[in-house]
Amino acid sequence: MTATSDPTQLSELAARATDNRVNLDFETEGMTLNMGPQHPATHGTLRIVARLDGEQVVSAEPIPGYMHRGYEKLTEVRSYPQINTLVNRIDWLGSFANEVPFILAAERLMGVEAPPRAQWIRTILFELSRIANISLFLGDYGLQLGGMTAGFYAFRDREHVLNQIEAATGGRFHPNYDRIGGLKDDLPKGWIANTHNAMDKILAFCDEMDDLLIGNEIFQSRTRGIGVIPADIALSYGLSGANLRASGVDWDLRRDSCPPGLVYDQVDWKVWTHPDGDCFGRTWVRFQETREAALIVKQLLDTIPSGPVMAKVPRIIKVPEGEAYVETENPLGAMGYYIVSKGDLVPFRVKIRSASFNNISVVPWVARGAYVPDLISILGSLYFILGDIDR
Amino acid sequence: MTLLLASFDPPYWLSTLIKVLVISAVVPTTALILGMVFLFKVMSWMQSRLGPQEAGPRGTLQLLADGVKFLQKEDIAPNGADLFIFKIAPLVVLMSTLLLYVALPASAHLVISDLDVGVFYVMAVSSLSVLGVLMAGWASANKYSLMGGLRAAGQLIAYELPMVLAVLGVVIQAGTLSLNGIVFAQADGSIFGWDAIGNPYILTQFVGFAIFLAAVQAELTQPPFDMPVAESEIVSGYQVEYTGFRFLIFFLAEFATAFVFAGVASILFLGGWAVPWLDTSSDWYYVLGPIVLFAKVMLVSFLIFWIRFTYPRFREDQLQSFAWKFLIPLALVNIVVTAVLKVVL
Amino acid sequence: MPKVPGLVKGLGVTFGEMVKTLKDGPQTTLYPHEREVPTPRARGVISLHEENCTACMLCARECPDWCIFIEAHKYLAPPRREGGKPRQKNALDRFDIDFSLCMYCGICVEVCPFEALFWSPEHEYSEVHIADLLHDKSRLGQWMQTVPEFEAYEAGSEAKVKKVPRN
Amino acid sequence: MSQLSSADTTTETPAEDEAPVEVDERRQAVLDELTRRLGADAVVGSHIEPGYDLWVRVTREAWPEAAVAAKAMGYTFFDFLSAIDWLPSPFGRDMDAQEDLLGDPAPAKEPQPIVQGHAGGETRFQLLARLYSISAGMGVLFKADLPDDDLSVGTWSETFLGANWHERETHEMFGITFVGHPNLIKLYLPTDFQGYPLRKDFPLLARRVRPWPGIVDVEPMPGGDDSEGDGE
Repeated sequence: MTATSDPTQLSELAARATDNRVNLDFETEGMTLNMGPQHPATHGTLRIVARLDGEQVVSAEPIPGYMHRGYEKLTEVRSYPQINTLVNRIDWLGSFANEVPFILAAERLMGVEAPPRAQWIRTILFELSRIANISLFLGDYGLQLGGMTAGFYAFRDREHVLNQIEAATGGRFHPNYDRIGGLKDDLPKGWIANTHNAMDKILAFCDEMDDLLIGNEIFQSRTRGIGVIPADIALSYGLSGANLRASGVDWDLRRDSCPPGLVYDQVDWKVWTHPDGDCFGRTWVRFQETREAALIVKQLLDTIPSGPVMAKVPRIIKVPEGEAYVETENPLGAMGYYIVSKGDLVPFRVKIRSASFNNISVVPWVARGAYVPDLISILGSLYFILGDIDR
Repeated sequence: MTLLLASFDPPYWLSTLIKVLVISAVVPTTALILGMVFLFKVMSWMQSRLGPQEAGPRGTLQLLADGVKFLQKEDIAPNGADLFIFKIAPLVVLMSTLLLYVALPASAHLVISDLDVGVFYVMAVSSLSVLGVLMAGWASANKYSLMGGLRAAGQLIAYELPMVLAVLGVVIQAGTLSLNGIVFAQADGSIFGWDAIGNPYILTQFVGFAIFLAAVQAELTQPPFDMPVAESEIVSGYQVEYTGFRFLIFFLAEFATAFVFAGVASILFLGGWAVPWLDTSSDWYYVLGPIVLFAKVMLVSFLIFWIRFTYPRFREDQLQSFAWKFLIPLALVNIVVTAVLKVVL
Repeated sequence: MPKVPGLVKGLGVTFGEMVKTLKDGPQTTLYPHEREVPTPRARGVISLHEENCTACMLCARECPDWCIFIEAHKYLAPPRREGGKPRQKNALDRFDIDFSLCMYCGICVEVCPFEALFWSPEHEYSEVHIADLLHDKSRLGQWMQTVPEFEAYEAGSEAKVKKVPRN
Repeated sequence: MSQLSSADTTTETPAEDEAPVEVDERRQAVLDELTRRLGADAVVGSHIEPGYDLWVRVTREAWPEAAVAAKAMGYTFFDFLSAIDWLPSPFGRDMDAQEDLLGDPAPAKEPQPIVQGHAGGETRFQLLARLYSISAGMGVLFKADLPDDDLSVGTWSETFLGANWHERETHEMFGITFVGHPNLIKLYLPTDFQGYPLRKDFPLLARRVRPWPGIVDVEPMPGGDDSEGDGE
């Protein structure tokens, strides 16, 4: 069984798909619904082939790859600063959060450590991109379940966070601000004050969402007890982030094994978990994390040390030979980079461990027996970004 | 002025012609006004934005622009579609809406035909749209629209029952089926002797009013009951394959039905075109009737659209169990209580 | 006080939002009539200060998208001091940036050793034909006026504020 | 921050850092426990970076048991599974490599020796997987060498369900077949795609088609010599 397009494998799969006798006692005929690459509920181009018995999903198979840009092949011919611009396009909602683990892995290989002020600003921007990412989830999840207004509130209040990221880094979505050994530039005047009231707006947004969505009985009836993922299944599939914490696993990379470049130990904050592991649990954990992130940013803003933003690093970066793997708690889950370097300008191999890839591989397991509307709420609650899956 | 109107007694064919012209003018304009005010303006205000501003003064002619846009779009039918049924499905839905306007009284004499079985007729005709929706869903040879059509069939039938039972309470209290009769009953009635504002049935029949509103929300397939057109799941359900003026007819039918159901609700529960301090027989109602009715309709439809913009949608089975297990028993209890009180008082 | 059911609070939120929008205006800006001023550091378009450019080709080499095209030739410049040898200098013939390929990452601006490239927050230069997005040397020069002064830094930072060469 | 040791020697014993040898007891204990469970001959190489990570290289046959043993030891979180192709790329590794210059025939570079990274290795293809123990707060990186002629290995998808997609991706990118995998078909690439993209000898077509704009240089003086340097 070596040939990739092995005819027996494919024909057996095709036979299974066409075997329409789904429900023998009712003699009903199954329907294969193709929630194609272009569908409002898949955040981008994910295709789900669902075999239905009436409205009940017999089997749902997500098919990624419509947005595969071949990042790991591109990293073989790009230097470190160029990969940095490439990498913040993986999870384009929380884009600064993609650069951080890559830069930390390169810093560990080079044995360089960013000055404290740079680490502070890096952690602040890390949490700002988390808010930008997850606040859109809250609005978008309401949109997918029918509550249109939540979506508009999310976009409205997220705008303040994006403006702050643009004021500091120059790019709203693709900051390209993190450098090996520190940051590209320091903060502009008045940035801290503006970020403070941006955070107040986010906290007000959280209260509004609490009334409009989380507390809404219809929303709860659509999400409680649906798409339950027990802890051991979540661990064995490698689910991470809010999806894992919603199944009751108290694990957060920012607290348990925080890489040296971030300053989460200087802030007192709480890791939120939820026992049920259902769609509501995941939404609830992310909702609390947004509020927690806003409080973290406010604390960090008040305690920024002064000092340089860039350590002594040669202009042309040649990372010494070696391998390193750094994983951080990104908005979507645990994201990590395994960099193999042979001492040149260009890394030899970069394995990108993205959170949504594992988060979506659980769909065939969790979607069995769900209704079509539940499939949408399960997909929405797992909260994946297409660039994260397809890399 | 009143003499002129009273003596104006046109032959039968002329009066039908006038009535047809009035209806074909009233239905699109009311749908446009309702769509414009609520779908564009009120929804945008609720979402901290201003809505369309470019077309017409402050964006008021936007729906007209959309209408023209739809008209000049190509009318596509999917090749696997059952063409004849595919083409007449929107007309069936629009027909049920037009028939509803026939019985809607804007004042004592301004009504197309004052049926004495008005309520019975309205309830019967409003279930016609189910056929149109099912035809659209089935004929467009598209899995998504098939699911949309079947969901619509299940939902619309399930919510016919609570609507009829809710209206039954009003009919028992008014003692008549004719819509104008109910308006007169509300105007002259009194709540335990105190008849300063007559007896709008919303005060005594508030349970019936709540059930009627929920049923209307479901008839119009609006959130929280918008499974048939769940745009994030089955991409606007049975309307998925429709383009051009057929989609415009669906759009028109949806808002015209919203207007007429809000009209029926305001007549049954808010005293219709009558205003408490003006006696129902005065001739002022030739002018005042439609305005009062329009104001009450706007109030009721604000309630309908307000719920539409706020709530997520029920799942299919939750929606059905809400109708069968909650609304219908409640409506039956309401009827029993009304009947007992009617006899006792 | 019994807990107000979520359904009613939801209605309250939307109604309150409607009142707020009517009272003190929407949160959105009506684009063609009102314009939103981007932050001074926004990366809108790259502008070229031609006097500083010595055609060292670093930006063209470092660009990940391969969208900077440079052609230059050498010429003999008059010696600085009289009697000195004529110096060889580079003259820029062509410096094009293809903004249909550019991903606005800013590596070229950062890597330029002679401070010839600057960011300007200008972003309304969309074209009908994609070929017109290839800005040539003169067009990039025109963007220089739209480059804002560098902002002062936040308190506690040790970075020095750079100057934009205006002439 | 311990300075990284030079290229790891392919010795069997765990690599020594420079003095003082910081021995990370917790990871050393995990390594010994793993060696005990899998049998001494199964663990053929290892590398400890004190305070950070533990690399363990097992034989190809011991690969599936390694997963079972690690899961029993508490490494229940499946992080990722992929592979590394250690062949130095014949297509010009860095930015302005000769191979990227179109036109002039690139001088045939003699193939550089294959040097493996941490925990050594003999063959060109090497499997790479990582598990994480939430209770211990530590991760372990497994490696396994795959001989070039028979690129097949046992699957992890029974013990870790998440490995299903990772193995499908590694299969289509490197050509490694996972025996016992329930549904080993392509994940990202179209079914009729030929070749394995992440192998180093797979050319990156975009670079072949388009000339590199950074290749041009300043034209020399017409007729003049180049002796006086290249301008400021």
